[in-house]
Amino acid sequence: MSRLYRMPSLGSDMEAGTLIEWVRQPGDRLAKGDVIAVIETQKGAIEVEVFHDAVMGRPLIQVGDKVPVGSPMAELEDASAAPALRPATGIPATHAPEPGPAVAEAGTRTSERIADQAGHRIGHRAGTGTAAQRRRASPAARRLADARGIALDAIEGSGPRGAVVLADVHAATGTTPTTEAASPPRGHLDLAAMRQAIAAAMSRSKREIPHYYLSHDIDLTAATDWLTARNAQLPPDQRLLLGALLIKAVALSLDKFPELNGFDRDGHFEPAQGVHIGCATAIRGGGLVAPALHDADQLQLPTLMTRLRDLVGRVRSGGLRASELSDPTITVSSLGERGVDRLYGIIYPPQVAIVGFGTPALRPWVQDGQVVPRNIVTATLSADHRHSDGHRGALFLARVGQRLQEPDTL
Amino acid sequence: MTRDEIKTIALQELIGVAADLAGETIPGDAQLRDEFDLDSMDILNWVSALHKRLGVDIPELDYPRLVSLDATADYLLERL
Amino acid sequence: MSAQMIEISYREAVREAIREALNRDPRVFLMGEDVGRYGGCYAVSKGLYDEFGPERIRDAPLSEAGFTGAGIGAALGGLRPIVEVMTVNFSLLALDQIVNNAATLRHMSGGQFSVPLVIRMACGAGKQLAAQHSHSLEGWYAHVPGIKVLAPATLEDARGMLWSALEDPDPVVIFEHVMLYNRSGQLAADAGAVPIEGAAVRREGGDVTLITYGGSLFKTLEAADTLAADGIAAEVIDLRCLRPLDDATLMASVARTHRAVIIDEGWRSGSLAAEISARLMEQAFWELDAPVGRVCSAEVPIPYPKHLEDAAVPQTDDIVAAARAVLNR
Amino acid sequence: MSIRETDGDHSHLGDKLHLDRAHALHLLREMLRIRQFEERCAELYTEEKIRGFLHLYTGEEAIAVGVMQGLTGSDAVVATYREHGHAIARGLPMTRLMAEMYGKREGVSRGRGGSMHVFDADSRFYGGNAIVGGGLPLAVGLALADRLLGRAQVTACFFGEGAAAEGAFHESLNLAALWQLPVLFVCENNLYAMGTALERSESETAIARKAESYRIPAAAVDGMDVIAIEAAARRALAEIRAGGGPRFLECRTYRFRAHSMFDAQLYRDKAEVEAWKQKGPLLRFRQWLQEAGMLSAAEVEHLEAEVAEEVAAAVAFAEAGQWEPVEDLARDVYTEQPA
Repeated sequence: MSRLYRMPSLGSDMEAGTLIEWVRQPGDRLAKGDVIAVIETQKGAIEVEVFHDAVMGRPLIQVGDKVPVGSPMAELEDASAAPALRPATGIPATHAPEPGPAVAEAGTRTSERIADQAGHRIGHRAGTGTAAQRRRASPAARRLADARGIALDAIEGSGPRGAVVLADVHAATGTTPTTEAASPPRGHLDLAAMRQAIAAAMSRSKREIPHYYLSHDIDLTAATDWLTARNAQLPPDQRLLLGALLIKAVALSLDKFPELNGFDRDGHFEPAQGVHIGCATAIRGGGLVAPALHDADQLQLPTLMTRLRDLVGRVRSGGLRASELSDPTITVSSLGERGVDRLYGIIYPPQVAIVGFGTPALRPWVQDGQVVPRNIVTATLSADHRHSDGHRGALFLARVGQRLQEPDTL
Repeated sequence: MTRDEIKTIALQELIGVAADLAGETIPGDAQLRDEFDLDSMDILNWVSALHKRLGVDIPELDYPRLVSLDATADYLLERL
Repeated sequence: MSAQMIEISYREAVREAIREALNRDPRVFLMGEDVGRYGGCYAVSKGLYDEFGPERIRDAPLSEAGFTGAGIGAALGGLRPIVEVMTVNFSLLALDQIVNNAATLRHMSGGQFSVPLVIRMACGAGKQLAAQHSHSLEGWYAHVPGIKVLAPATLEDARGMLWSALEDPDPVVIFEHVMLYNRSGQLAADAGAVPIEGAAVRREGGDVTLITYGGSLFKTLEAADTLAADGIAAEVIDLRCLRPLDDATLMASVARTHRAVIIDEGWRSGSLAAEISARLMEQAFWELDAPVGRVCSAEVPIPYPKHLEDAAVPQTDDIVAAARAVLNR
Repeated sequence: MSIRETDGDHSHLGDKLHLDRAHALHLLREMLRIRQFEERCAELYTEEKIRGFLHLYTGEEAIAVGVMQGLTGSDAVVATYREHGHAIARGLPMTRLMAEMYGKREGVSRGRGGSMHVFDADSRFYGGNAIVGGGLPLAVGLALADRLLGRAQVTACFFGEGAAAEGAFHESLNLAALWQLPVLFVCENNLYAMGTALERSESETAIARKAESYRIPAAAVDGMDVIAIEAAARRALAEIRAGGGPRFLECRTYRFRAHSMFDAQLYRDKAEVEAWKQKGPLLRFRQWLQEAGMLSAAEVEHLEAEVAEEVAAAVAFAEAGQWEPVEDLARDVYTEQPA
């Protein structure tokens, strides 16, 4: 039995990808989650993984080929069928007797088959809400948006019944109809395309999402003291960054505020099934990506830190994975030690909230009636007022603050 | 190991953790955080790499001393 | 182009083309109802009878099938006939000969016989000739492989297409819109043959492509003027040749403008406009920024009263409105 | 200008037609070639070698053979969809004709036309026209070209009596007469337009009289008598060549087989068919030759064997033929222009 490995969709704005490298070769055994290939998208080179145990079969496209999402890229043999069992002479499948359904699925794992019958796919992280309605857009607008790496969802349509037309894409990218985007160099981030993608997404967000903004000062003294003491005992590669604590505190606090963790689907809220924190990561020279740190609420701090380092490293080197780009359920943006007091983020659609952390600094703080210098960070929340209210948002920020008072419980 | 050798290693490891700086000319006195946009993650990765390469432990409290390649070379020379 | 220009009407341009052909090639003759002594229903051949005599300006009885078929036979026999059918509606009486014989003979005979025949006919509404003299059935002819279909709209094409059509080894049907005959303008004194393939961009513009032919060309150019006053730059394409269609010119234009409106005096259902629209979908879908628009005739027999006739066929205002619609402005 | 009736008495031929033995045998052979070719076609049709519509000329062979005797190589022929006989009598090779029946590339029309659309430029054979009456205007035009180009050629145009109901018939006769064109109109009146008997479709069943109304000299001939037809055709052709304008022959005949292969013949009695078969052109002419001492039974047998051989060779040729490549489907829709 062979299946087809198809060009994965890494986001609603991705329509095609270019194969840069086959990481695995025909005959290689692949475990679920193994990277099989690297593909080029407008967001850079991305490692794509398999979602089932399998044996790499015949490649169907070549390095350099650009194919639409859903196009077959390679055959995958079922992992349970050892390669040795395959006929050595390679009898074409079409000459074999037509297998009945039961035989045809014999190699498929039972759990997967049941899941398929139930209409679900294992490993598919998206929620169970109804599929988003296809965005109305002219063919020309679709093509240009694809070339410019912009999600149609991120563009306000001025055409009939809100359809996105060419002019909207040009407006979103700040280009004129006569300038054509040069195709991005392979294997590298196309910063221009990313700039346009950010512009488009943020423009749409500001147009469509009624943001509300909350700000809350949090005393980080306990957390930084705990961190300093802990890191002092550890070699550099085991040390934690404050950012890891902040992410964990946010992730843990979301359990009581599910309305902040999920997606807007045509005005309806769809709660996420897990907490996948989009970690806003700046790219030197400009640009920003917020890949997902999966199941951040479930990770122990050392693991979370390791994952975070890995993630940031791959942002910089252009090796993000498919699921990391498409999966964030909420974004955390931390300016670190070289920023400003506070930042108010813009929600990344279709998410409904973004948490911001300014630069921690010693500030005067009243404690037990005394003004004392404490290490203070200003946390902010920008959230979608269609799906949550300020009161709930305030409670959420307060909870994040409380979590950070007990760093050893994070 | 001379200061220049140490400085070369520091640069190599910096490029190792921030590959996107590979094409840059980084003067010895350049302020790495401000001029080359190194953040805390980069510093941590760099410190880890230097630790591995040179066996020098760099406590967190000393991170502020690693402001430039020259300063880092001086610091490491002290610690070796 | 020569600096020497002459003032000439479309009718005179066609007549000059026939005269030139008769002078250049002894195999050429004109045949049709009242083309001789009467001078042609639309006076196109006026004077030619006296000049060339009854053998070469041959009056035919009211036998469209007979004389059109005879034209085919004469072409098979080595002549270069120009058959004039008074209006496209009458050509239906000769449709069997055109479709079953002229269009098929070459292919059906395995390439043995060509039919170098030119059939000219008047078409179109505007002269209050009502429901049996006013139609635009060019699209029907353009449906048929084996014939070529031309629609000269300009003086240059009226003057130049005929000779090229006569040189063509295959049957060519030329449609002359009745509202064009009286149009006058400047034409080079030495104007001659023009190619009978390819569309022409009659006006350049980047906002919307207006595709038309024949009698609707000048309405469309007027519409483009109106649009220009509102800052909309319309490109106007004159198809000239309805079969084969010049896909390349259409697609190249739409690739620039991303919007198209087709103006066709034929009825909308199953029209040439429908064919062009389908080709735009097939070949330029990803260039389109709006649905293709069409301005066609109302699906009624063309009525006699002026106001109803005007309402039935595409007018400049309709074209302007359709262009605005695809521009969402 | 009257309609000349002829009968089976050939004595009148003496001064008009020199009927030597060789020519008589030629006429017999030509009719036999048509008959055997078509009988084989009927068989091949049942074997699905030949498809589409197959209209057989069986019983009417004398007309094509008789008329063709008067034509020269530069004259033109326009025929109908029941045209195998005309093609054979006009001299088209039986091999390529059979290949056309098969739809093979070696066919006279490259296999494009099949049974109904036989064309041959070399012999000026302009179809093979399957629209009843549709060929008549073509014949008028061909003759017009000859007239205008000053060529002393004639166009022979064959059609059935069913065509007389078509407008194109009347338009064409009128034009030919009006312009005095060199056309020989040959009406093969086999009494049935498909399944409609003549008296059920025409108010005037004497077709030749319709021609006369257009002031075209016309004659009605026994269509089962090859000698009578040849004589009438030669006479008419001579008048045409002399500049007398068009002539019209109505040949009264009968088809022995169905209209096409798929025809239950509900419209006529078997007895009627049998009666006509007794007057069949081959049968009568052979009997006449034998009675006149011009032909022995052995010679008939020999002749039939020779023709059978030719038909077998034609079938072999068609069988061995190639299908036109699909890539050539659109070839010759238009004339290929030199690049």
